[in-house]
Amino acid sequence: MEGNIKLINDDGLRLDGRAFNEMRPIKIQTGVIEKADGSAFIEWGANKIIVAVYVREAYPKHTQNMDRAIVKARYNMAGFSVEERKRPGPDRRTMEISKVVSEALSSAIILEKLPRVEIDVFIEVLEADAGTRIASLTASSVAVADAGVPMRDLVVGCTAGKADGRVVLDLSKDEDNYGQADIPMAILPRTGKVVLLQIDGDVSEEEFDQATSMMMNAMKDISKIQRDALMSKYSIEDGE
Amino acid sequence: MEGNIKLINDDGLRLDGRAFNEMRPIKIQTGVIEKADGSAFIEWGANKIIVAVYVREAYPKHTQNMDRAIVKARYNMAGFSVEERKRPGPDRRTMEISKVVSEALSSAIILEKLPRVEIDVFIEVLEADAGTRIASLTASSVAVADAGVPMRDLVVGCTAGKADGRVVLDLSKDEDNYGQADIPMAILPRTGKVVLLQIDGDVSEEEFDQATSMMMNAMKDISKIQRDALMSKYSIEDGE
Amino acid sequence: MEGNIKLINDDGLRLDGRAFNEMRPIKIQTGVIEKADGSAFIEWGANKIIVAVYVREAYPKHTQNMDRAIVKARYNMAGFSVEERKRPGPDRRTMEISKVVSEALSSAIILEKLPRVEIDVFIEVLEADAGTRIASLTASSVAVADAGVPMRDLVVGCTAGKADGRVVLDLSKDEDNYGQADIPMAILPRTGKVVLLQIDGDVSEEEFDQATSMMMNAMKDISKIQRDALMSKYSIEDGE
Amino acid sequence: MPMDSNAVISEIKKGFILDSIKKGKRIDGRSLTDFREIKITENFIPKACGSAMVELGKTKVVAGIKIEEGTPFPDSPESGVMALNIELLPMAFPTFESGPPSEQAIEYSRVVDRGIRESNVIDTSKLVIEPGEKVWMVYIDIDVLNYDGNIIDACTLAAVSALKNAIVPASKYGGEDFKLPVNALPVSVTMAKIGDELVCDPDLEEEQVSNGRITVTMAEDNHIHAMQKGDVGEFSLDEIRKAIKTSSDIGSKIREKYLR
Amino acid sequence: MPMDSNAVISEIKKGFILDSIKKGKRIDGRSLTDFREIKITENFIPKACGSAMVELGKTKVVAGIKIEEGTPFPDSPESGVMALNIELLPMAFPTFESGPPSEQAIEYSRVVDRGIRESNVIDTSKLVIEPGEKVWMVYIDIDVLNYDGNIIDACTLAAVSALKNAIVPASKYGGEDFKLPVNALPVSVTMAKIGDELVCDPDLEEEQVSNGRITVTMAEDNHIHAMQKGDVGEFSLDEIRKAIKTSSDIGSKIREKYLR
Amino acid sequence: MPMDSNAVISEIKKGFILDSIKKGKRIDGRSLTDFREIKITENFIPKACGSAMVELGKTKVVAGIKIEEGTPFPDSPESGVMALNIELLPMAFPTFESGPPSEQAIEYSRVVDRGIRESNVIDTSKLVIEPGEKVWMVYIDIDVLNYDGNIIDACTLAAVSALKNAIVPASKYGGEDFKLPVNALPVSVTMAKIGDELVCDPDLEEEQVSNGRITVTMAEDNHIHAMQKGDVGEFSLDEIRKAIKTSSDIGSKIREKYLR
Repeated sequence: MEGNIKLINDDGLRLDGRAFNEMRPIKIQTGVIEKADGSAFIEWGANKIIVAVYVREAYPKHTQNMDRAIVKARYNMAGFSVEERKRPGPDRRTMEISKVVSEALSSAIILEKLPRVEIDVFIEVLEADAGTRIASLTASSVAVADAGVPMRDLVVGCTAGKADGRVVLDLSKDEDNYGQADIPMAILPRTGKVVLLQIDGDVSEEEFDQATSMMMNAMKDISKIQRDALMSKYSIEDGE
Repeated sequence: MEGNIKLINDDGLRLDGRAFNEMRPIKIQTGVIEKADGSAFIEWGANKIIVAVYVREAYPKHTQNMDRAIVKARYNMAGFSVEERKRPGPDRRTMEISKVVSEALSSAIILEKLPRVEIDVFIEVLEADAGTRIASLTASSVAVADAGVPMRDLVVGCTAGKADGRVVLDLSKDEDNYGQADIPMAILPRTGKVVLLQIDGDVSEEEFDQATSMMMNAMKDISKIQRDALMSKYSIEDGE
Repeated sequence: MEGNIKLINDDGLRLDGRAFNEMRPIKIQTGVIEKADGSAFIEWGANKIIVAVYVREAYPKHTQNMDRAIVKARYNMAGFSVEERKRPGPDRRTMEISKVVSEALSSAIILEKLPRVEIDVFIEVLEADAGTRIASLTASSVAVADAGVPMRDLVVGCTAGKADGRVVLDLSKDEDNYGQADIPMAILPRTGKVVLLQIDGDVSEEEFDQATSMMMNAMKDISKIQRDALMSKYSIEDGE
Repeated sequence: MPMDSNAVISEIKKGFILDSIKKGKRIDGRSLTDFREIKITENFIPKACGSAMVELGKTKVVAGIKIEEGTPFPDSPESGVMALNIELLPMAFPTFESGPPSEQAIEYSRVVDRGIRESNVIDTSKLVIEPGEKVWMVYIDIDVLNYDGNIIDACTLAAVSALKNAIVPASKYGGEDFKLPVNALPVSVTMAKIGDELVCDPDLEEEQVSNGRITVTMAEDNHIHAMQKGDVGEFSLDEIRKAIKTSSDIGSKIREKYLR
Repeated sequence: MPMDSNAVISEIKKGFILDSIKKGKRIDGRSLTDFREIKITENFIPKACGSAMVELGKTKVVAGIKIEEGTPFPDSPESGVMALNIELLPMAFPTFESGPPSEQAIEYSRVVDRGIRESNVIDTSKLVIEPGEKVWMVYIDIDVLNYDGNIIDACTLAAVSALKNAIVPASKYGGEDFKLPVNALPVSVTMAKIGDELVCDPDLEEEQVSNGRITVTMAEDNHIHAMQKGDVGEFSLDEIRKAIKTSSDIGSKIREKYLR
Repeated sequence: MPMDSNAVISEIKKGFILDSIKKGKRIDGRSLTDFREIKITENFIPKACGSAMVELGKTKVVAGIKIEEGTPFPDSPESGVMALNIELLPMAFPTFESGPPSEQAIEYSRVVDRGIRESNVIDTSKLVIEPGEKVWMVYIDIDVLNYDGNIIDACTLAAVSALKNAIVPASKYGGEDFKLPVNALPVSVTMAKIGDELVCDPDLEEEQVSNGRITVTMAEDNHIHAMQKGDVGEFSLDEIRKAIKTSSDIGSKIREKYLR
């Protein structure tokens, strides 16, 4: 996670010209997969990710609790989505992402309203440019809502990290490769509760506080983009 | 599909001495696998292929139509069957062949007479020498009949192709490797309807017509070899 | 199975100082895996193997006989257990061992007393130093008894082999690598009946007799170590 | 909820489709040889070496190309490598599953691959860096995002469009980037046999009521480079000849309109 | 008999655990930040290059290290390789299955891996034998033998303990053996959220009644090198800050007591 | 319809088989040590380097050999490689399944492999082309086409017969073809324990009523090179000694009659 590439110039700007607390542009569109119950397409910087949701009867397994819905997110990368062609099929990284995204969504969906139901969330990363797990989760949340699944809130996520030793928002690919830390986080915006959080790298307590307050701020904007994408389609449940 | 090997000599004969419209010798034998419900062994030139058929109760799957039989052909190559030792297990080529063979057989079997039945057709290529998919299908059809499965007709197949730019019947290995096209085809001989047809290479409309009329002719002979092999065992259903 | 390493010195002693008919030290301990129904830990020379047994309702399969218990041993090696790091998952050798161990245990367990029951025997080789299959079986038998499964007898095993052309007891790693034969054997000590026996190498009839009589002798001691480990926990059924 | 893409649809709907086609018209208003609306978005994935999204009615696929250095196959040391793979993503249809490719996905991949390979779209002999040692590997991956019938034609269009705009990233390895040379523009035309008619570019419902599928892929030379009879069903030789003519006619039009 | 490690335990037991924790005490007598008894047996597998068995209460894991020569990754030719893998053995719990690792096993592996990798326990730049050609590959395999909760902390402890006593077997390749240089002693502290409290080192029953797990891994610098929120559940930012402090406090004590 | 190859056959049939054997005769008229009719067709697969079809009663197997250039294992640089694999084809028996080899297929493969390997049929030290770099790889693949009991003996016979007629295709690599040197002719004799008797070459029904199987493989030296007790069941030491003697007697006869 270290390198000799200078990530922040003398004017304090990043390689792509952004300020330390500036996000890349985000666009979200719903209803993009006709066969699915819900879907969303997100462009976040150069990331392009499509998510489709199917709500179906759960196939019972002896170990499973059937009195609430099961959420299964599957994060997958297209062969052409990354620098070096990716072979098809899951790997350890994609399996971990599938797990944390499933858990974050489960924290937002009112599972007990959907007994014996399985919510399949298929995530396809078409173009990857740092921050795909958070972009995927942010879009998944919209796609789940688009499918009419009752939710306590829309999960919204963001990433911070360290570049040239400085805390910055929404890491670029270079910052991800050559920076000193990566901090993806997702919350339920109505309560501010954290449903996804990972760190890897080198982060002091102070840096953690800086990063989270930057992200909390940014997530307000992202949250608005989500809601605009859903427009009238989504009405928050009076839950919890 | 091109090379600098001369496939047809100045007398118009092919490398193995055959005329352009001459088949390799074909022999078919039934009842070769005692445990199976039906079986056949075909020698077609140097190809040696054995087929066994099991007729059994279908295991229901929620997406499957149970009011008619399901046909599952599995084409497999022995490790020693080809020039370079083949690792066990299916690959993309063998899976495609399994599919087109299954579909061709399904077109001949009176599926609706066998509700809740699965017809497993196991094909083992012991020695491969060009044209194995058609030889397999031709033998499979006999093995299915040998198992007493009701059929509208016996599927019969043949291959044509191009060698040194000329349409020839029943490609040899060299012609397959260095020729310009490969055209496997199979029909139901009573109606002349085509149930398998693939082309790869470079074929004009005229060449296609030449190839099919050559094959139609040859299939009459192959059909007779099939029927002789079955002898009294097989009686055509008054179907269709 | 041949090499130019001298395995027996001029005093007739082996590389590790043992006499030709001398065993390595053996220790067995039960009740080591709290979650399991039964378990055992065996140290046999430098071998370290842990076995856990789960007794559970058998999941019916159409081909299976449900009027008696099914025994499924799974022999697995930790990545760090052998000289060169082993990749996780079964291979052909471990699958064969799982089969012969399952069969040997099945010969000792009173299967008909446990209809519709599956006895899963999980064997993890933590450190391997020649003779792991026999050490595994010897420990498995104790673990099965520790789980309260009714047995006709405790299976006990031993290995003999040939080093520098001479029959020796309880092969060491070097003797296994550079010797001329490997003879693992296991019996039910009350009747002396053999339930596991394999040979590979070069063994004359006389050598076979020497090897078996040496092993029969040694197994009396190993049997005692097994019984001591179980102490009062295990009471032999009045069976057969 | 789960519905099989091969399942038979309701008898009423089926009758409606068949009756309509008997009268020479399809229920969405198309003639028997009409394709649905085609929309091609080239360079949809800028970070790939070449790419295109193709929408064929509601069927939606994305092709992306990666070109990397690799070693040639031992039996063709003077030839680059082309590999094409179609993923029927589980998102594309309720019954599509995760995991290794189904027989269906493999058949589609191989038919599309043959159409491109046998038309010599890519001249692999020009993709050699060091004979026997280093060649360019051209990976064509196609994601099927939404399945509403006729995957083969959508994928052939997407692959050819992506190849047309592909750049060989030689600068990554110390050389100079160059446009991937493209020698032919094959178009596949797939027809379903419904009743006694052949209909071009069947949508999902048409596929479900059809008795057999036939694909004919031709390039500018109007020669057949790939043909595939697929699914359970049978065709007369006359029907096949008609399919070849239709492919020649309709394919030329598609080539002119969408690939030039 | 089979019981899911994620299953909800009986409502009575659950109530008992919750009530007790509300009063600041756990049913086994521990305070909210107490770890269970820790027992580390270093060099448990003498034939491995390094090893340790760790017992954390009844949770029992064995870490073993193999160090072998290998080729570096093309994109980091001047760096040795470290790979860490946790096996949730089927013997460890009734519902654990044989076969490829579950999502759970993979998540645990990756969290433990990150804690060690990002603390720079091993300086991989010192594990190069011949740049671009030959490097040392450090394989850390961890067997979970008995599962009674908090696998992550047990495995981090086991991995670090095993690394501490690891020898690079250079003599096997003609060199001289040397101790693997270890630069940091990271400790992970995992907490479960139970009711409104965070409890350290949850055992299995506590995991079953918890609403979310959080792991913070710190080294001597008291910086966060890995953090992971796991399982379904949510944390406030205040809770997370508290978790960081707890990790810093408790982790330091564990490091002093068990790793020095 | 599906019937397990391990299934117990009808009690009446079973009683009949047992009674007959008690009287020293088998229901197909054989004595206890008789093999069924053996038919060996050498060179059955002319394009393989060596091959043989073996029929042992109704049991039918085909062995084929491929010999290719390859790299030796790092730990035996001066030794060619031999690999033997038995496929229990799904066509051979109603309950045999497609897919990776079963435990049964693997056990059979390994027993046959050991009999051949430990008899030094092939002297792998003579299969070195360039020490440490290039050696001959001898792949022995055996297809079981019809399963009517005693696969091990049928496969050992087929493998040895195929090796006997195998040619090393050195001309393909610029050398001169030569006959694969064969140093020994091992024969395996498998016996089933039925009641208190050992019967040679059990057919499927006999396998189904047996309590244990024992295989003894010997070469011309009358030494044991492979032995395997298989299946659930137990043998006294006396029975095993008797099995060794039987293998020595019967095996020699088979060798003389079928392998010379």
